[in-house]
Amino acid sequence: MQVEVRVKLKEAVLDPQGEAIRRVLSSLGFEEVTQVRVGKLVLLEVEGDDCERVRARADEAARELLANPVIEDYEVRLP
Amino acid sequence: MQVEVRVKLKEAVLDPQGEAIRRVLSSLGFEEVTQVRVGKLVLLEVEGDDCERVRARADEAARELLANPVIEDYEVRLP
Amino acid sequence: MTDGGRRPRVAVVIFPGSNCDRDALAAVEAVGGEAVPVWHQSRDLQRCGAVLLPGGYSYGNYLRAGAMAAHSPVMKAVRRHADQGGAVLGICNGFQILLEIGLLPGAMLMNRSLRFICRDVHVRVERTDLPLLRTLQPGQVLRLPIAHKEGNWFAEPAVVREVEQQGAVALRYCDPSGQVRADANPNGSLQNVAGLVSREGTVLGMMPHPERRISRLLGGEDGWALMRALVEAA
Amino acid sequence: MRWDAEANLELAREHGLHPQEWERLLAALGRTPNLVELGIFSALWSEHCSYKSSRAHLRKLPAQGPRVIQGPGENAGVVAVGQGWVAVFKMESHNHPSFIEPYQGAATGVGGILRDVFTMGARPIMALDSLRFGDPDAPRMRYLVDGVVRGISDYGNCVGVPTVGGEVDFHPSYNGNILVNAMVVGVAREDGIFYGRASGPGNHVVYMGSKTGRDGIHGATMASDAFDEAAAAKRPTVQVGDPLTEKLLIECCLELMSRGLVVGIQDMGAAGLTSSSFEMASRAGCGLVLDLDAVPVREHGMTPYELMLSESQERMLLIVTPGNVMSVINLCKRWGLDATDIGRVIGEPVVRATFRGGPAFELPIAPLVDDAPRYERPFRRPEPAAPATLPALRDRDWGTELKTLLAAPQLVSARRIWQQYDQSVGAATVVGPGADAALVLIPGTRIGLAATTDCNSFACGLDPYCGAAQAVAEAVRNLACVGAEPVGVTDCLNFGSPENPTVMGQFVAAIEGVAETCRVLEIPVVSGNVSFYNQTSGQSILPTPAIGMVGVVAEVRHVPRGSWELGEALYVLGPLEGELGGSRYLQIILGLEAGPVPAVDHVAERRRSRVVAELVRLGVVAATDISDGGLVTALVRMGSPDCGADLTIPWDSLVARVLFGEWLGRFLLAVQPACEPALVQACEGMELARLGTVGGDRLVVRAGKRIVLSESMAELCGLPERQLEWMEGVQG
Ligand SMILES: Nc1ncnc2c1ncn2[C@@H]1O[C@H](COP(=O)(O)OP(=O)(O)O)[C@@H](O)[C@H]1O
Ligand SMILES: [Mg+2]
Repeated sequence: MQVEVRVKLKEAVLDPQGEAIRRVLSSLGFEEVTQVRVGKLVLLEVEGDDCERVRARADEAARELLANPVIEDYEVRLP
Repeated sequence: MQVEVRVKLKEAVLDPQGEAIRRVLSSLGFEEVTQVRVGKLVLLEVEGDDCERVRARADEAARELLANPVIEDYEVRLP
Repeated sequence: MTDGGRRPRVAVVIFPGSNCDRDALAAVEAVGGEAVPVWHQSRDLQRCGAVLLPGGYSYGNYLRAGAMAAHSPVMKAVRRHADQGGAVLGICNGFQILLEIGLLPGAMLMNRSLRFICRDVHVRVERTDLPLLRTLQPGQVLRLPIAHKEGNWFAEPAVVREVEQQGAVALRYCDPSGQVRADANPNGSLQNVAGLVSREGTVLGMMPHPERRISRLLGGEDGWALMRALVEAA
Repeated sequence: MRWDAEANLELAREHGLHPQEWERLLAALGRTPNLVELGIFSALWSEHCSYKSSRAHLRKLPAQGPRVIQGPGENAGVVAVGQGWVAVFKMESHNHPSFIEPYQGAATGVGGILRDVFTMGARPIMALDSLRFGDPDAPRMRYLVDGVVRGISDYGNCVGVPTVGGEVDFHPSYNGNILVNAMVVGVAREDGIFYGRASGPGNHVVYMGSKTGRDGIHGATMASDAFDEAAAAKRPTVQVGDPLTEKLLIECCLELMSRGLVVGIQDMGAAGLTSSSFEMASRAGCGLVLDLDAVPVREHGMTPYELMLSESQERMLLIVTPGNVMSVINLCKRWGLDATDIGRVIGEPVVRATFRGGPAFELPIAPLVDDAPRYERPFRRPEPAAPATLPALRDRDWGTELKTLLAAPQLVSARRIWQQYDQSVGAATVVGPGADAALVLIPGTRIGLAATTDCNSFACGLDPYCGAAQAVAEAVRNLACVGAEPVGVTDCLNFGSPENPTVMGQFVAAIEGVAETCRVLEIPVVSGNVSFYNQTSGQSILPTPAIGMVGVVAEVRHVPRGSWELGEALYVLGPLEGELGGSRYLQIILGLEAGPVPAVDHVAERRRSRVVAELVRLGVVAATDISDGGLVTALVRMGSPDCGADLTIPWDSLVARVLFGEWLGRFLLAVQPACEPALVQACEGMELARLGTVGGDRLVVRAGKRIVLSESMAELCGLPERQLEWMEGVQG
C-alpha cells in the first residue's frame, strides 16, 4: 500500500528556499503568488493491508526519522 | 487560496535519497517498507478565487520553474 | 585518563559517507592523541576517553544532514558516553548529528544563500572555562574554514534564550577583530552561532573545521588548541 | 521489436552506423547480428568509444618519458612523482548531458572521472573543472551555469575530494553547447597500480555497486519490447548520480585492491557493461561468459539490450579469483554495497552471454575493439587569423578601458563558483582555487602535487595550432607560480563535427600544437579525451583543447603566495611589451577577432618557468603569469582592495602593449626589497624589468613622468566579482 508522509517546516521557521522561489516566480510575472513554502513528500510503499496498522507504523517512522520535530511537522496520509 | 504542487521524480529515475532512507528504515526494523521515493511539496499561497484560473497559473509555474521536466513529473492540487 | 604514559585514546566515528574521518584521525595523532577509528556499526567505543564525530556526508546527508547517522548503532554508545560525562566533539556533520540526537539544542536549516559555502571565517571563543575549550583564551578569534550547506542554526525563541542564559554558545561568527556582526555571519545562523557546548562543557558541536588547520603549510594552526583540548579531555 | 530480432541496414542506420560500417560488421561477424549485438557494435564503434576519427592524430602526442608508468590506453595515465609515489590523472568531458540537465550532467561527469582514477588503485586527492558557457544573457544560460556548479558542488563535496581549481569562460559559440570538463588527480604507491584487464581463465566476473536501470540508453527507440512502449516513453535520457554510493565505492575498491582481492577492475562508464566487459577482455587477450539474469536490476523486465547498454552510474566490474569471491562479496557488504557474481573469464576471445536459459549473444572481441573502424577524415588546415589593423593606440583612456576589461565575462572572478566547492577536505590543500595553480600534499608527505587546467579558446579559434601550444605554455607557467615542475599532461579536446573538414583541420592543428610544445618541453601526454560533435544547428563551438597539467614540488617548505605585500618591489620577467594579437584587449575593447597569436618560444618559456618555480619554492617571490588581459589584470589579481602599487614604465614604451599585451611567456613578480639581489642574480641573462613598488590604495602607472593610469584598487578588484553576483541571490 502506498503511504504518503508530508513533512513541512513549522510555521515559525523561516523557509529561505520557499522565499527564493516566490521571488523568482514574481520576477517571472507570477505576482499573485504571495507565499511559497517547500516541504517534502515521502512516499512509502508498505507491505500489509491493515490500514490502521500501516498508518501507525508510518507515523512511527515519521516521528523517528522522517521529520525533525524541532523544525518540522508531518502528516501521514493513506490512499 | 492555497495550492499544492506535488513534484515527484519520474518513475524510472533513480532516487538515491529514497533508497538510502529505505535502507535505514529497514535497519530500524521497518522491514515492511519496500520502497521509498522522495518528492517535493510546494505550497503556494495564490491571490484570486477563480479556481480554474489559479489552477492554470499554478500549472504554468510548475512547468516553468517548480519541476524539472527532464526528470520530474508534477501535479497541481487545489483545496 | 592517560594511563602509564600511553597517549589518550580518541574514537573517530566513521559513518558511510563520512569524509573528514581521515583528516580527523591524522589531526588527533598530530596533537598527541591516539586516534581510534570506530565503525558506525560498532556498539562500543573501544576504551576511548573521548569521541570525535567527523565531518562529511553521513548517508549522503540525504533526508536531513545527520538524520540517518543519528540512528546508527554506535550513537547509542556515544550517547551513553556523553551521559556519563565523556567528551564528545562534533565537527560540521558531526555537529548536525549531535543536534539530531538532541545532545545539543536546535536544528540546522539550509544556509541562507541556499548554497554550499567553503571559505575561511572568523569565530570568537565565548567560553574557556569548560573542558573542551580550556586550551583557548577568552575572546580569542580563530580563523577556520567552513564547508557546509546546512549550517544555519535555528531554535525556537525560548530555546535561544535558554541557550544564551546558560552560556551554551561556544563560538560565534565574527569579523577579524572579534566583533560579532550580521555581515560576519556566513549562513544566517541565529545569534551568529558557530558552535554550541553542553552545560558541563563535555559535548561540543561546531561548524568550522579545526582538524584542517593544524599546520602552517595548510592555512594555519588555529585549529590546534581545539583538537588538543579534545585529546586532553580523553 | 524484440531484443533478439534480426538486425538490418535500417536498424543499423538508426543506431548511427553508416552503410559501409554495416557491411564491415557483417563481414567481421560472418552472419547477421541480432538487435543486442547491433547495439553493442554501435556503442563500441561510436566515436566516443572507438576514437575512430581522432586516433590517427592522437598518435602524434608524445606519450613517453622517464616518469611515465602508464600512458594513454588505460582508464587514466600514471607518472612517477618521487619516493615511490605515482600520480594518476585524467580529464573527461560531459558536455551534452550537462546541456540537457546541467545538475545531473555535471554531477555524473565528476563521478565518471573519479571512477577512472580510483579504478587504477589511486586515491583521488583533487578535482578541477574546466567550464565553457555561452553569452551570460543567452536563454537558459544562468540556469546552466547554476546547475552545473551545483552539480559539481553536491557531488564532489559529498565524495570528499577537494575541488581546487579549474577555469570558466564565456563565448556565444557555446550558447547551444556548453562544455563541462572535469579532471581528477589521484595518488598511489608505484606497486599498487591496478589495470582494467580480465585475465586468468576461470576467474570470476563480479558486478559491484548500484543496480542497473534503464538510464541513458541511447539506441533506437524500437530497441525496447514492443508491448512496453509506455515504458519507453518514460525512460530517462539522463543519468542520476548517487555520490554516497560513489564514496562507498571509492573506499571499498581501494580496500579490495590493497588487500589484493582483485585481478582486474574497471568502472562501467559510457556504454556501461558493454564497454567494460569488451575492453577488459581485449586488454587481457581473453574472453568472458556473462549470465545476464544475474545482473542486479532496478526495474522489471529489462532486456539484454538494456542490460548491456544501460549507463546507470556508480557501477564497477571486477575480475576475482575463485577463492576470493566470497571475501570480495563480504567486504562489499560491510561497505553497504551489493556485489554479484555474473560470469567467468575464458580463454577464447569472445564475449558470450546467456539470458533466461538461452543464448543472448556471442561476439568476437577483436572486431569490436582493436579492429573498430578508423577514419582518416579529410581536413583543411586552418589559415591563422590575419594580423589586425590596429587603430593608433595612443593617449587613450586606459583607466576606463581597464575597467571595461575587468567587467567583461571573460575576466570574471570564479570565486562565487569555487566557494561552492569544498576546497580543503582531505586537509592537504596548500594552495586552492584563486591562484595560478593548485597545490596539494600527498597525504602524510611533504611532496606537493600541483595541477592546473588551461585553454584560451578565443585564441584557439584564431589560430588552433598556436592557441593550443600557448595553452600548454600557460599551464607550465601556472605550475611555476606555485613552484612546481611539470610531469605530465591530460587533455580534453572539445571540437565540432569531425566530418566537417574545417573542424577536422582545427583538430589536427590543435593536436600538433600540443604535441610539438609537449615534445620540446618534455612533458608526456599520458591520458585524455576527445569530445566531437559540439555543435548546434551547424554552428560549431570554438576549438577548445583544454589542457590539464600536473606538476611536482619535491618538498613543500613554503606556502606559495598569490598576492603581494606592502613595500615589495614589482618586476616583469620576460619582455615588458606583450603582443596584442588574439588578446582580450583586442577582443573586448576593440571588438577585433584578430591575430596573430604568437608561437611559443620554447627556450624562453622553459628558462623563465624554471627560475620562477625555483624562486617560489625558496619563498623569494610571489608570482603570477601574465595571460588573459595582460599585465594590468595580473596586477589586479596580485593586489587587494586596500593595497595598490605605483609603477613606472619607460616613457617611450607602447603603453597598450605593456598594459594589455599578452603571450610571450611573461611573469609578474613581487619581492621583498631584501630579496631583490637574489632575484636579479637568479634572472641573470633574462629580460627583467623593475616597475615599482607596492603601496597606497590605488593602481598608478606612469610612463616616464606622465601618469597614464590611476584607479582605486578597491574599485578594480570589485569588478571581476560583479559578473556572477546573481549567484549570491538565492533561487529554487
Ligand atoms: N570552474 C572553476 N572551478 C574551480 N576553480 C576555478 C574555476 N574557474 C576558475 N577557477 C580558479 O580561479 C582562478 C583564476 O582562473 P584563471 O583566470 O583561469 O587562472 P589562470 O589564468 O591563472 O589559469 C584559478 O585559481 C582557478 O583555479
Ligand atoms: Mg587560465
